[in-house]
Amino acid sequence: MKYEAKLGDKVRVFEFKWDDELLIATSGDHVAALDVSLVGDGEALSLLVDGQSFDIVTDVQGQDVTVQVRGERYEVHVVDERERAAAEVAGNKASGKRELRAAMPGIVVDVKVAVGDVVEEGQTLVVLEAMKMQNPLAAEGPGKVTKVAVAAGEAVAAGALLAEIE
Amino acid sequence: MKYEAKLGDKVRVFEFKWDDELLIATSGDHVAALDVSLVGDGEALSLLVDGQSFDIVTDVQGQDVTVQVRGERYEVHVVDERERAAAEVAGNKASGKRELRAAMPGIVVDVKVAVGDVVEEGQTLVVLEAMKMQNPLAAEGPGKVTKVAVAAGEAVAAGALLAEIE
Amino acid sequence: MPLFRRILVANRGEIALRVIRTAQEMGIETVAVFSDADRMALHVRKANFAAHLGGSTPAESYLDADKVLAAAKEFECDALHPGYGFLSENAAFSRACAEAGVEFLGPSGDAISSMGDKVAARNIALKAGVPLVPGLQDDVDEDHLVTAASEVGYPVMLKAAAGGGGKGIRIVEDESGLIEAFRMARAEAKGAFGDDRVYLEKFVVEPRHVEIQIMADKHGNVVHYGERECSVQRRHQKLVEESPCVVLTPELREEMGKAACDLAREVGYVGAGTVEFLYSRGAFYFLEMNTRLQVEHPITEERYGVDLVREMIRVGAGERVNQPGEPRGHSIEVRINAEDPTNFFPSLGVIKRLGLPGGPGVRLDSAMFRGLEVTPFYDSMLGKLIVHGDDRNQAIARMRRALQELRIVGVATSLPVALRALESEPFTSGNYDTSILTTITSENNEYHLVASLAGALARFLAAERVGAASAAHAEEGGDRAPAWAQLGRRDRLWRATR
Amino acid sequence: MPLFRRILVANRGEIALRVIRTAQEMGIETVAVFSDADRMALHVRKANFAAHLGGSTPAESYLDADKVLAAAKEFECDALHPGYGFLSENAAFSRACAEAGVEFLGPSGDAISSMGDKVAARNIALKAGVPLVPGLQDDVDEDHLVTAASEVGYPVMLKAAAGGGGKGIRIVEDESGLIEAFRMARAEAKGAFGDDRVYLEKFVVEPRHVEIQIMADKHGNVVHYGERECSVQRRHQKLVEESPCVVLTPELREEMGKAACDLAREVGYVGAGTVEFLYSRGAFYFLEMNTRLQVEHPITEERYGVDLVREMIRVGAGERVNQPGEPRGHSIEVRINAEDPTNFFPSLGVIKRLGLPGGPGVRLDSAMFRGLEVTPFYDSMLGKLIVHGDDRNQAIARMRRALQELRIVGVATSLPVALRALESEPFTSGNYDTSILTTITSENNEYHLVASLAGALARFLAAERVGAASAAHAEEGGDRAPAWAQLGRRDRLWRATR
Repeated sequence: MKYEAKLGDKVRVFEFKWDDELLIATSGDHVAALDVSLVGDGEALSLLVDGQSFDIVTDVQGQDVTVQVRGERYEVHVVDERERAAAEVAGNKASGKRELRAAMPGIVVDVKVAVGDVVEEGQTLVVLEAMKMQNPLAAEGPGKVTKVAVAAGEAVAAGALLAEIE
Repeated sequence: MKYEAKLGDKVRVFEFKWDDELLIATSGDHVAALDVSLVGDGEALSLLVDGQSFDIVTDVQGQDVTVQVRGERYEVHVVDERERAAAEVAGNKASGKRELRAAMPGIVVDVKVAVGDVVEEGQTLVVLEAMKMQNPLAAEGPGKVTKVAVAAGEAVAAGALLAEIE
Repeated sequence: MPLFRRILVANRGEIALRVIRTAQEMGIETVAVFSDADRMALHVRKANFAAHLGGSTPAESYLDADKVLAAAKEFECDALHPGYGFLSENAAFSRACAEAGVEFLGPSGDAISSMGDKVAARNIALKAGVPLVPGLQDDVDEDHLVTAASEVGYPVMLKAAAGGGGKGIRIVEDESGLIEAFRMARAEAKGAFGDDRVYLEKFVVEPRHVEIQIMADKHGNVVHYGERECSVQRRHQKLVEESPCVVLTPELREEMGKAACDLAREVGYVGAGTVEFLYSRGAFYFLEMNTRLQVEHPITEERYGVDLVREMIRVGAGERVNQPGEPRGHSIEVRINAEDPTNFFPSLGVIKRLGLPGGPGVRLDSAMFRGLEVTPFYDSMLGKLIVHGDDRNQAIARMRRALQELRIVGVATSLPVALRALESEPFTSGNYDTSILTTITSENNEYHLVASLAGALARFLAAERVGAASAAHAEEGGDRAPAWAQLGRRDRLWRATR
Repeated sequence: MPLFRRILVANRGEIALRVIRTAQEMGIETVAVFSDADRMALHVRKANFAAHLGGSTPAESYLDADKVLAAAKEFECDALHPGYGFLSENAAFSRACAEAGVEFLGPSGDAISSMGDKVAARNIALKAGVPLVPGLQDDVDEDHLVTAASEVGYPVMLKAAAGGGGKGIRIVEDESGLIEAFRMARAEAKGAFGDDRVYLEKFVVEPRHVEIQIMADKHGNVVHYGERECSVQRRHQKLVEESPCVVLTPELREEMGKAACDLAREVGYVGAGTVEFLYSRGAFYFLEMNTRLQVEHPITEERYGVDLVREMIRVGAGERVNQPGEPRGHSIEVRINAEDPTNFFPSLGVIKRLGLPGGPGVRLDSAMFRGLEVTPFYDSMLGKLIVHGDDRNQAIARMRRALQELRIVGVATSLPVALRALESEPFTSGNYDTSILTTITSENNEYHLVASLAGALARFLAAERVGAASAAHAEEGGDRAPAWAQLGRRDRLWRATR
């Protein structure tokens, strides 16, 4: 199984194979024998490569992996071969659905619409309070509200689905 | 369900019942309403009793509970009603089986017997190295070895079963 | 005999824990207060007593003066520590405590209100002889302009009286362009605000935020513990603080220290306070006074070997303030904010894993624990990492080392930004001002390859585990919980190198 | 330019991490070495490089001089830090490093071997004018007995030359019983060992273990950093150390410091060393010299604001040792041993949960992490907790506070014993000697009721979870993993008070 890891603009492809106690990682022309140890209950991932030691913390959330190395923090997007193929197929389908998501975490102060409402482009759907400011979140285009995922008073995480319009 | 907690020489009996969001603990004539919170994945047990706050760590291993309170550490033996009843029944049965267990953690240096061997009282069964000393562990009585649970070179924890004689 | 019997800690988070720790060391009992959201917080668990305030918003809990004072009375507290934020600079609350016979560990209501009002504070500073940014408080007319400008010194700033938010401001470098700029400023002000009044003020170039820590007792003694340099800020939020400030001379330090003490004396101050100054090219100007303990107080503690909370409790109990000893070495603090380091948006979630730094010269003041849920209700600051070293270079190296050891999983933090700031040329050279963070944006790309590899590897290992788990599940006829199979698999990984 | 390019750290556990931390701060790369059992250890993960030695016993790994030196060469290290234990006091290893062109960060092989031999060390001490326990090195005869005894001073000890393990020892309080005791000792010695020779030595009453930390450079400069008091011991294993020692006068401190420096000069010492003394009623006697960094070095670092590992690296690179500054405050260290506090048996297992202390004046030097497996192969010391305070009372209170914050679940530790020692009257009064731990046995029973309640409650909550899990399992037709149901149940518990 191949894995495509995207960090910033750069995509790197890795393939892994166990060879007895070592893990052989191949990326393009490069081959490395990794001595891998998972510490505790995922506390850390210890990598020894060519005598060098890397103490890494990873947090996998779906295809998004947060990687912490020596005080820096990287968001790496990783897809495997199958997911990539599936995404390519899906990319060809047109979708009429628009999702309204929270750009930052906050508290929902007001929900201005209900399921079934017809809305215009720019119409405020939800008011989100974050960092002590109220942010009206508007429809990106006209349509009908098919889902309202939050209620007033609720705390939402960044990226949380607020409403859907079709 | 009642719980008997033995700490040192003293046995205390507790009974618990949920009352909405509080836990009512009864012990003899005493009744206390506990505000209980389990923190994280068992990181701590926070108890608020009568305004007092106790930040406790517990580790349950069967009937033995290690309790840490304000830097002190207590070994509490806890049995529930059913276990107590079962223990009383079992206590009446005579058992011909003797277990040899490690009194302290160490490394098994030598195993002197095999399953099926007939041994005499005082005969060395296993040699355990602990704290840089070799300790010969002997049979408490005569019998036949029915089980050898360790091999030379193995590290064992305190209380680990080493062999059984019937 | 402890100085007080029981102190109510009217705060939450790391500062509440900070106060509890010192009180405990002094043999004084503590009462924590908590909102619904903070039931599991460390300050609740580490205090001797805990009073539930209810609600989750600050207004319903930590900001509700009546509830907090009622708790102090219910638990028979003889003193109250306000921490920072919330009720700490609320003059009415200070007065209410005094009336209720609960010693407020901070200044009187009068001292708080004088310093809380900008105009009043400016007048007190003038009276105490503390330098202000030079300028004219009234509208200038053209006749006096040239004299006035040369008096305050170039560059000068012309500000529309009715302006705000940076609008209607002109910087003039020297006399040659002054008159023309003034006329244009007047015309612009008239056009933009319908009010042509223009003020003149010295333009502070390369401003550094330098502050003096003071402590005052009830007997009129005021001492200072030198300065803290807090210029590493984004949107006026401090991120990294250090002490001493590299550009301060011993003479200037004494002058600033004296000014701060004079100001405190002028208002009959009691307790810990901080006088903030703008520093620029050898001169300093009064900004404001914070009438409470500040977030960054530990760097002062590390250098002077003093426990400022202990001193607050001592002077609150009527004892005389101790004379500060000689400061030693260099100290740096980095704030740990639950924020996305790329855009500073707050980051919410549960701290799933936590690895803390240790070793020589490292101190962590934090309310973090494994399982802590970071909610949107409060400030995003989770704690502070503080280091101390023989000299500035050692302190910087130590902080970099400690930042590399500290791991927080579950929420994003501002720590990578602090690390980059510490590694930047302006910081290491000491030649920086309040604009420093605008010059540091990109992440360190030294570990891009290893991070990509680790990302792919993490997904590969996760898939292996799931695969092994399904296989085990199938073999066992679906009876066995996946958790066991995962453990078996992990066990193989653990032992991969033996 | 760093002083060295790359240092091999020939050790494990907290001391290996200690050295790595300082090297990292100095910009020097580090190479860890590790046994099979230590693959996941922090020193392996925090070093820049790691060399696998193989095996799990010390003999196969950390004690194997050839393997360690081969790793130093393979990784092109220009220096090696031996830590304590293992190869740190191995004269041949120090020489082998020197021959291989790898700077051994410690004394020469000759200095190590002179101090490692008891007789040689005693002779060097005599030559350097360092006081020894008064007595006669040869067999006494009855004629000289009375004179000799009054010379060394009462009480005196009569020791069978062939004796050992405390056998054949008689204490004589004054001259009246001397002759009779001597005759009996001779007779007993003859009977027990077939050898009637008897030595005479001063009996050191209420002995305290006090040691001096020194540092020597390659230019003949030797400095000392005062003393450490290490009398809280069980079976000659130190458990709690403090600095300064409460009974030392400034004059005596200088005398002992000078004696320690003289001894080091006598053997051409280089690096960090500790000279151990017995202190008794205003006098001190040389015990031995440890030619390495000691476990308890951090309390010296805290008081003097010095990084001793940094100094070792500096003097190893040929730099001159810095003059120690003025010491400040009081410091205490408690060792964290994986031992059952009731019987001191080693406690093995996996650290399942870990809560670390923080706040002002608290330092943790430890190699612990969540998931660490404590194996029977090595020393049971997992780390050290160190505090610093303005004075002794504050330091004691701070250590008690920090000990209450530190939580280790999965292995038992000696910490409760240390806590009891710190709370005991002999310790708080300062009036203690090496017998202190024998007087402290019982656990604190203040929390017996709450501990019993918590024990019962823990089992009740566990049963509730299992019950909820089975119910969920049944409802879902057995398809759902118990973990989820547990979480749901826990969620209810979490929110129990909202």
